Amino acid sequence: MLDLIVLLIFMIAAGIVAVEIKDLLASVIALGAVGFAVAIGFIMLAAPDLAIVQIVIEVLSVVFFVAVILKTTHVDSAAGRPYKPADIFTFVVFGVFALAFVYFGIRLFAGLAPMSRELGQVASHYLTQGLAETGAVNRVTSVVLDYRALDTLGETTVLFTAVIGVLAVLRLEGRRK
Amino acid sequence: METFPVLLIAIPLGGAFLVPILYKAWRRLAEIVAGLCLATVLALSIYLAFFLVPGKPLVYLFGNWPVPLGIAFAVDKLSSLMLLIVSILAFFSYLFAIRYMDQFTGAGKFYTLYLLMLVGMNGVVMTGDLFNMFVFMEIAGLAAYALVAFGTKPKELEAGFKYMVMGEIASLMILLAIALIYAATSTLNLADLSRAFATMDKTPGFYFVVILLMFGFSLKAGLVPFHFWLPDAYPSAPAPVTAVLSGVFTKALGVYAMARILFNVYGFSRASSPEVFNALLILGLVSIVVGGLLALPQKDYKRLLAYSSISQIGYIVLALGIGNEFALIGAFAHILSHSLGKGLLFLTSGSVVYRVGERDITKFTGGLGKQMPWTSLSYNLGALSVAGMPPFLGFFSKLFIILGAVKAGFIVPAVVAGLFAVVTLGYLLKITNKVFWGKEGIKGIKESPFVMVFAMVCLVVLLVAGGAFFFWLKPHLLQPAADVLLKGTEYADIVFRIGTGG
Amino acid sequence: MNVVLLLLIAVPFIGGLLVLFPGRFLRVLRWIFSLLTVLATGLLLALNFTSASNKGFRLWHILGSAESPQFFTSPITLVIAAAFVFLCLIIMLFSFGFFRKSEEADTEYYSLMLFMLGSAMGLLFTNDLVFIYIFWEIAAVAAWRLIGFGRTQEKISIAARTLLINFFGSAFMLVGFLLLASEFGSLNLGDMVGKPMPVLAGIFILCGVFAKSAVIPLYIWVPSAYAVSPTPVVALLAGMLENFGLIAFMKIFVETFALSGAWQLSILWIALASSIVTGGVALVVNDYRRILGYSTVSQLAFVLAGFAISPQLGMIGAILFIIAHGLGKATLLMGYGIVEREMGGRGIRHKGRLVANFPILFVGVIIATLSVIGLPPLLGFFAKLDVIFGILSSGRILIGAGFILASILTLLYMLRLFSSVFLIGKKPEPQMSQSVFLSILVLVISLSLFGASFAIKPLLAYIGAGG
Amino acid sequence: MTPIVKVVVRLVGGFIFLYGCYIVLYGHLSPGGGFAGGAIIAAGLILSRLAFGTTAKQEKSASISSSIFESTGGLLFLLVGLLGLFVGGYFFINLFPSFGTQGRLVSAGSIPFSNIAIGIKVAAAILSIFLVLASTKYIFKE
Amino acid sequence: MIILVASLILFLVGLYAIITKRNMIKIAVGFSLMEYSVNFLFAIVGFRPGAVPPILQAVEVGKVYSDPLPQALVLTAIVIGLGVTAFMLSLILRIYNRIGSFDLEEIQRLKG
Repeated sequence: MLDLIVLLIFMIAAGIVAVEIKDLLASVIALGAVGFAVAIGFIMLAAPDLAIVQIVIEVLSVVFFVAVILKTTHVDSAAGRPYKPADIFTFVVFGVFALAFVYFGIRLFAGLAPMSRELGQVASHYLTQGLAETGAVNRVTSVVLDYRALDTLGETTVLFTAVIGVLAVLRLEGRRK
Repeated sequence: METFPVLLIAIPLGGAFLVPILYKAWRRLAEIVAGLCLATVLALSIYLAFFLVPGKPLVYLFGNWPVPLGIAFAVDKLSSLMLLIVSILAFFSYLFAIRYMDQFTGAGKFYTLYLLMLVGMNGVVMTGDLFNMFVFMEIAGLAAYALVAFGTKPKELEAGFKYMVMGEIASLMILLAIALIYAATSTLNLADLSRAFATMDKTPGFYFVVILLMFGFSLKAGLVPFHFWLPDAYPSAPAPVTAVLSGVFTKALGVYAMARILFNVYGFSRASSPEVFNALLILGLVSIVVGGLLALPQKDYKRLLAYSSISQIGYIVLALGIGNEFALIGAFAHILSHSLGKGLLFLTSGSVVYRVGERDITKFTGGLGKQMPWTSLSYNLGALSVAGMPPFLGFFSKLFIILGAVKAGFIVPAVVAGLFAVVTLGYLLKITNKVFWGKEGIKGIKESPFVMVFAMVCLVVLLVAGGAFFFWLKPHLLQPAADVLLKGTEYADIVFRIGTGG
Repeated sequence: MNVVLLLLIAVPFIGGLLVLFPGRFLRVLRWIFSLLTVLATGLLLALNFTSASNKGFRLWHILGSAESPQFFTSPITLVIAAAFVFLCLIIMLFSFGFFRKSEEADTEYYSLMLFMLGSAMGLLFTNDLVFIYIFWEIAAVAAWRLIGFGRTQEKISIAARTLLINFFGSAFMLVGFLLLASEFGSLNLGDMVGKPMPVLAGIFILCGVFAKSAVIPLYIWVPSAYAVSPTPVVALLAGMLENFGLIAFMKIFVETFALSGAWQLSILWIALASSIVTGGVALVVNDYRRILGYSTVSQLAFVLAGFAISPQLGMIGAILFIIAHGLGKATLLMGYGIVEREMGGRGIRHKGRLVANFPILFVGVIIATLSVIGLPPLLGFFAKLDVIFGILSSGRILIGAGFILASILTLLYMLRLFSSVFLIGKKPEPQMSQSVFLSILVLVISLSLFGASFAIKPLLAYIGAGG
Repeated sequence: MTPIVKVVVRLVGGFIFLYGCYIVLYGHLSPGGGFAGGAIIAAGLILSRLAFGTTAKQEKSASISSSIFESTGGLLFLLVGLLGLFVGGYFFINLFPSFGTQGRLVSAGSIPFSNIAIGIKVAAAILSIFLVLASTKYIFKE
Repeated sequence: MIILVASLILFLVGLYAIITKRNMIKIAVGFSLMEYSVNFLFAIVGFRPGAVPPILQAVEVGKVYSDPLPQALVLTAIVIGLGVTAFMLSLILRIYNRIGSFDLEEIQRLKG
């Protein structure tokens, strides 16, 4: 448990760095640090599938970020600008929201105790019957590609949508002359 | 009929995968394929909407896994009504888009995204699984963000970015809520969740999740405190996309999902948890008032209509918040009438922009009705319907909403709903006066191409026919849909019974 | 099912839609078509007179018992309907002659006229609150398009304002209707007969009635709408549309609910204030349309008072008043409209001694003027007499006196208008011609006031037999 | 890029590709699957592109082929589902889940095929996103 | 408990970036952080102390397995997150291409 807490503190710290640092490249690298920490966390949480995917995806998304920043600029021109009254208002609202969020979160988790919960009916069915019903040793794969294959179809569709969206947005000319 | 739910997803999805390949070969073929997909979806959903037996939903088990194990689609009368509305508007907007998209490059990508948006909306409306709903929401959402930014002008890109930021915040809130719900219940199937929630204590944590969900769905629906993205996003998108966004997108992703989860999954009813319903009522009222008042001073044709959409969505949420039978019938009638009506109005904006190239109504001198008679006719009749003038469909929806409010004893909301119909008419007449009606028009403008006019006129016919046959529509479409919500968690029992083969 | 009645309501609407198609090609066709529609409506109405014993029919129902018919005829509504059809016929003929150029009145104009007639028929014969509202709003939309027919920006915005004020009133009215529906569990007035009126619902409904029939706080649309509309449209507004509110008032407040004394008194006072204030305004303005507009507001208050007092005498007076005022005021508006078109300008100051140029018109207008003033033996006399007698006989002397004062005001401004246009002043220039056909129409409609007053005995007997 | 990078990439590139294929194919037996494998394949391709650089023409053809691959992958996956519908009666039903030996490559019915389809699709998708985002020379036209 | 609250705080850090930062890249970074935190929270939900991954031939008594379902969902969510990030970056790139800045206020000003 303690290792996870340390990891999370590291993640939060790296996250704050990523948000607050002026250089965008450094910010993205800090984001990468958070992502790799998440991958390590997945291994600790007994989820090797997630860890693999997270590492690869993390690498790729950092590559995307860096590709964009290298083509443009890595200076955050908006940083260091003096705050306006409207910004202060935003901060206050956000602060109140955040406090309420954390408070209700604590109340919720106090009632839930998720780390010690029993496996649900559905999950235990997957564990005990999964191999017989789907033939896949890796239960995560059996869930992803058999029990919940539609989610996977949806997910590849999201990726497809993103690709088409990227292509659509980065067209050279939007309108005919 | 059993496989219809799959086909409603698979056909547009297959079309979306095919269109980019075909487009490289031959542009028209891609268009035709997209049109065929949309027409098939329309035909299937008409069949579903009218021939589905109330109380006997189609439960489609993906991979033949019984209910809580796999993903199930549960298509009841409510889903089928939404499907019908979505596919009607998607089809006619597509007809409109065939010529409208001449102005833009990359039509292949447009049709792909358009079909994907349809896939997303259909999926959200049919699915019986919470996480699956999120996935389809993301499909529809991403497609919508891309379509809003489709013109790639700076303004449009910025609107797309803004919309994306808001939409993704909403999605992440919903995902967080799903995680918390899973932590509490160990299941994701809506029917199963409904059973789990029934035995759960109503602690502050419980309501925290409800609030997260409502926050997410209100953002998607563009209700008032969360409406910032909407007036930028709607004017930026190409007109047929705006018609779909305003007409069905916010309703399928926001209002429908909210109604389904609050009524059928949580099993809330006005009697059992008035606080949730009062929140909806207030959200609706605030949206009606703020949206209506902000629409009045607008000068941009589409922006005015965008604010109007906020106001009209407020009516639907108000009706959900009232929560009795009449109000719910009114809510669904309003979803139907506002989809067709506001979709139509956005299409007329496209028609005007296509010919005149101008959206600022102060730059018009009136008289466009002489040169573009069909567009003008469509606009005027659509505006009357949206404002709730008899004998159009829009009248009956407002009638039932106000009747519901009065029956439940909410006199002030009833009066506000009535008065803001006048405000609605007021701002819509602004466009009539400045753009369409008047002595002399702009030189050298002619009516839009035939398919565009055809799409608009079809929607007008639907509005008029909907008004004339309202009392035939009511028992066949609206009443069963309202019953689904009114019966609350009975949904879960039915889905379980069918979904487990019992 | 009473097919004749269904057709009576449906035919004007169907005709209004159909006239759009031939009208696009040939001007004469649209005339013939719209005229035929009005005549067919008249014929169907005559058939209804003869088959008045037939039961009504119902189309659908949202709430309430399934027995009571949504549409049926009664002697009162049939008589008013006859007056409306006659009025519409004359105005239609008048329009043919009045609009010389085609674009002044295109096909849409005739179509909307027919819609207005259809909604009048529907409103008269329905007993269902939702249908009352539907026909009410169709008429409002038709009036909106008709008022803005000149198509300049000013006219259009006044038309829009008119529509909005009407819609504002009717939005309240809808809430009121639905309050009634939720109170009594029915939307059919037949299910509420004799019950006391819920206060809130009554106030909401009165908002709609006042907006449509131009009673005091909500009459503001009338003068400006009168000022911009084409002449036949103003005649239609005065003769038909503004009576809609009163008809609804009659159906709801008089025939259905038992009004308490407080209701009666407050409505009477509002009517009196409306009548005197606008009568006074009519005395000082100089535009003939404004005079007649304020006059209409003033006169319709008599009807409202007659209905509010509602024993037999006041009620019959009010019904006669609707007919008399509709025909008379339409005549005046058309008559002065001819003068306006021939001479230009609406002011009454720069005209005079037009009697020589418009002899036929002169006769027509003088009959109508006398009827509106309320001189015997014209129909207006009986109407006014019955209303004031009704008020007096109910013991409200003060209000009765107030209405007598309002009648005197009517006398004054009517005579002022009439004399300054037709009698006094300098001689007109000789080249002025007159439109004979139009003037004859005016004469015909005003003579009908005579005719009606001679037939008043059988008329009252007919109404009284049913009512 | 420096020669060192090029040499290393030349040596490693094939292995990365192979590893990606392994992850895809053995997705039902060990951690990983279509996504992870497809993303690894894409990462390998991206790596070689970064190391060696490309011409605009190559990039255009790569983009076209990747978008075709993407659509094909999507269609293949949809086809797996539809095959389930037409052969087994249900969309995405697992055909012959007990065929082959449990724990061996040939097992788990349609799951490996789904994995392959997803692998193609994800690899192509990520590659095309990268191509469009990262390339300066690349000009996208109709 | 602490872990869950800590992931909520990471979520709030991301939200903070989105709401208060005016640089679009920072906003995209904020979204990534929010996604990570939700994914992490989801994975924690599926975990129990001492659990082993759900890759097995048969369930052995006495062993604790982690819940495969949240893992499958997180898998989906990660890929969705990649799509969202990629599309957002393309929008940002295009806006930069058109306006020459990542600054949202700058865009508002230039747009007018």
